[in-house]
Amino acid sequence: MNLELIRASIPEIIDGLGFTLLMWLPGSALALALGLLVAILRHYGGPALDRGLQALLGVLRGTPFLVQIFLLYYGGPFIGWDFDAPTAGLLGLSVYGAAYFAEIIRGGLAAVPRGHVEAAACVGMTRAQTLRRVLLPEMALLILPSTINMLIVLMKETAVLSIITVPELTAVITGIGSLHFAYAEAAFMLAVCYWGLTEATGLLGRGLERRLQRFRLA
Amino acid sequence: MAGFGRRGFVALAGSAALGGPAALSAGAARAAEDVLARVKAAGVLRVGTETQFAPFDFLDNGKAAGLNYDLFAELGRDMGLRIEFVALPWESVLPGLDSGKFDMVSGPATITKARMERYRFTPPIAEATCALLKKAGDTTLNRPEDMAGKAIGSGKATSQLEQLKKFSATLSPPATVREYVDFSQAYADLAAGRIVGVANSLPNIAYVAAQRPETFALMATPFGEKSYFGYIGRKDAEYAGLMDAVDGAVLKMRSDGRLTALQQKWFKTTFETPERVASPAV
Amino acid sequence: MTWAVLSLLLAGAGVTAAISVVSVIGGLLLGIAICGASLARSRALRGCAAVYVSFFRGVPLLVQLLLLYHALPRLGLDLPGIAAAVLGLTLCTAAYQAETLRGGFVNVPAGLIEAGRIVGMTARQIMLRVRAPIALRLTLPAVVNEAILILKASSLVSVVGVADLTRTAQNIASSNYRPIETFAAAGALYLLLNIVVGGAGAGLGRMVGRGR
Amino acid sequence: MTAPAIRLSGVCKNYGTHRAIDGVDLVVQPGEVACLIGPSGSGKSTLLRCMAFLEEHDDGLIEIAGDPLGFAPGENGRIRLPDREIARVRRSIGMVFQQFNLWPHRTALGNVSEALRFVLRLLRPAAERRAMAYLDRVGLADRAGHYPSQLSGGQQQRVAIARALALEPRIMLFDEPTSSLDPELTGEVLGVMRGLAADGMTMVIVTHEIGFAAHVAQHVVFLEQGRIALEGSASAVFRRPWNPRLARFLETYLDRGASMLIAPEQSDGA
Repeated sequence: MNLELIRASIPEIIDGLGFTLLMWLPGSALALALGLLVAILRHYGGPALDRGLQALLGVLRGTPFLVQIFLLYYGGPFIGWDFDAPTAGLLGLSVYGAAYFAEIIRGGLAAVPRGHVEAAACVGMTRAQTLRRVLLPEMALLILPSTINMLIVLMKETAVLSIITVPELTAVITGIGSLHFAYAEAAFMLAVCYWGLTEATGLLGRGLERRLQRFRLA
Repeated sequence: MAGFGRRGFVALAGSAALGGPAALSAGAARAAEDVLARVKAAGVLRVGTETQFAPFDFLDNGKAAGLNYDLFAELGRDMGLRIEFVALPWESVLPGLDSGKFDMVSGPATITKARMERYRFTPPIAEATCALLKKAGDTTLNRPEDMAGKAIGSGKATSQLEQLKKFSATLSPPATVREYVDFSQAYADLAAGRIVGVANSLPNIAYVAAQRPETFALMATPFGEKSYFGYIGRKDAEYAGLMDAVDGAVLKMRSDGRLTALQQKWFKTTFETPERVASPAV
Repeated sequence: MTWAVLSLLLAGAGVTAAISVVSVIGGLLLGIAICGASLARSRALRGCAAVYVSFFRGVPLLVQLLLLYHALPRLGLDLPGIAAAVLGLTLCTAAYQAETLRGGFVNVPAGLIEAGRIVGMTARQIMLRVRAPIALRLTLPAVVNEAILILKASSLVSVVGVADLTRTAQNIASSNYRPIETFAAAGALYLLLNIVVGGAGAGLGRMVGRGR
Repeated sequence: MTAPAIRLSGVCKNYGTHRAIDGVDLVVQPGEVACLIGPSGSGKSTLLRCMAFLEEHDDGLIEIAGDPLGFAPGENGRIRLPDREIARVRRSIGMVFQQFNLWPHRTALGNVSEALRFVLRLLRPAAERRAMAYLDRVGLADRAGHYPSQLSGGQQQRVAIARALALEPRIMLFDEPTSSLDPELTGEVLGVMRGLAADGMTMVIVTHEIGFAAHVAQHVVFLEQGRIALEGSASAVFRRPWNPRLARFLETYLDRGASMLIAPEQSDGA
């Protein structure tokens, strides 16, 4: 193991890490927002809208992210969608993540006890108020564990963005590895970086869950 | 499709045991054994290949085809060996060589100084000098100097990328260089119009242009230093016998005209290649 | 898209389906064992299970596959590509499935377990006859979901040379230089496979759901 | 003459082919405490939920203090009223559930003040002052900052009562308010309800607490298979259970010692 090479690569790796975070965090936030929108549309929209969205989600969840991002970035210009690589990456990750978040959020909304919604109706809340003040906060508590899981999945999916020339962590590290024929070092750095990121995310998630314990259903 | 690389040794991880790949090779037990003797005894030469590097090596309707296959078939006949191809994506080929999955690599790479420090190359089998692929009907790119100020792509960590960067620096304004993990993506981006040219080795580019003449065209004038393709083997002492024997077989094909015939068959042109590249220009 | 190309892609899809099915089943069995370890009384066993899950969920599958294929020969175990692919997917999915199953086991209502104890079942009987069936029923949707994820994640096995759907598509795209059409077709085949898996999962759910 | 607090005429509710409520006519006067009793599955909870419009009745009309709830009589049958009108009428109704249904992400104070702030649009200090007053009334001012998970069942139900009362409804509906509670915790909830009755609140209570019903209710309704089998004053219903099915129903309670609670002197003969 060439420790000197690893030490010398740190600045470059930090740049790659920056790009990974730049794709992952805003992409996840957008995915959550978009997923929420879709879940709410499915919750309140008519059956036709529901079926249409379900089919769309099926396609997004049924095909590899790699295929989606490839078609978006390299196929997009032929139908007039000419995004630069980071934009396409962010957009692709958001839409892909939204397909999963929509399902998670839908499950969460369904798991909020009906009585809590009825109690809101009984004190005179409107539908929008019930959604905003009862359904969404309770749903957020219920879906926290699966949301953390999904965040980790999305973080690992950012590795795919190297194929559309986003210089993220995987692209940088594999580049270093091949430039110096340092495959072992590259595998080691990849494992350490991603494992560290997932463990940190998991740790944050578990801490948050503990802090939110007192909000659990009585 | 996670093509992490190509030709440029953009190989990924793999030989993740401790130490350099050469140090702890393929099981200590096998280390002392002479590889040529083992290959002769088994009657089989195992070679690593990638099947995604037309016209050297590709699948034609599911069947392996290309210059490499024909050349190694001749080589096997000359050496009295059966050739066994182990197909891997390129990013896994060199780690596979290091971990002993096969005896040598039947995919060519540009012979460079850096690579020669690490691997042993066979005599050159074709030219690898940089050329440019442009869109069909593009009349603005006629000489290498026309690249000035334009967006040009190439494969990450390839010798051709280095050549492109070096040449671009001499232009004013320099070209905007875009790096792709895989040349297929660079070609796709050329088709999509995000870049106006792709720099890759002449044989590859000529083949792409011939395959899709409606989309792509070749800018004929090469640029940068003259360079060559050779096959890769290991430098370790126990491999020396095997590599010497392979070198001999390649040189024989070079001298009796079979190499030129193969070039003509697959490239529709021939290259003048030296017997050996001792100190590469790149 | 010619028939010849499509039939190549279909063959690749067959390989993808085969290694995914074997891995999901193997991963479920291994996952049950790891889940058992994580619920065991022994601290050491629980610790091992936790490290296993953390490693195989935290380290990218790509790195795991490369380790299995390129590093194991140095320890004297030379796996062919297909074996490394199936083993890698199995080890990885087992970590996820173990966590899912653990969630299921933990959520079996305590009263049902106590009911088993009251009627004189042994700990083993309670596990096999009460906890396991209920936990499996609780986790079935998540297991089906994991099968779909594995089917997609299996696209990474191309790195150890298995001619799955993704690698076949790459091979085709790199000789016909029509990557967009080729990958779109590959994507459609993945979708088709996943619809089949989803349908099978729904059928299984109905079967298991009987007597609820 | 003022309108009755609640008037039901010909109310029906179906679940698929099952008829849960089958043509119920009922009048509850202002200030009256009415108890709905009956065997399980007799439709008493469904009827109560119809009164809060949590279930939409399939036929018939419901009036709250003279205002139609949900549906108004029209030329050809009934017309569904706009949501805004439903919300307005429903504002005079408070409801307490068997499962409390406190929002787990809000403190006791938050649960009570939520609707004050966002439905009545009071400013936060005013809303919290009023919420505190009602928490005090149910004896829980010292638990204002606790989350539902930190409260006992009886305390949670009292918070739920405070939440409903804080909106100052004219009618309070209780759906088996003590059925989820341990016996020693039912007393504190029933105590609060007794206080409300003494203050003259109009209440409709679905309950199995026959003793409580006998003591507090002026009006007892015995439901069976979605129909009113018997109704009248507490004394009339409990002391002379001439209806054989009511007698059998009550026996199950009398077996559990409830006879002691149905003391003759409590009947006011209303």
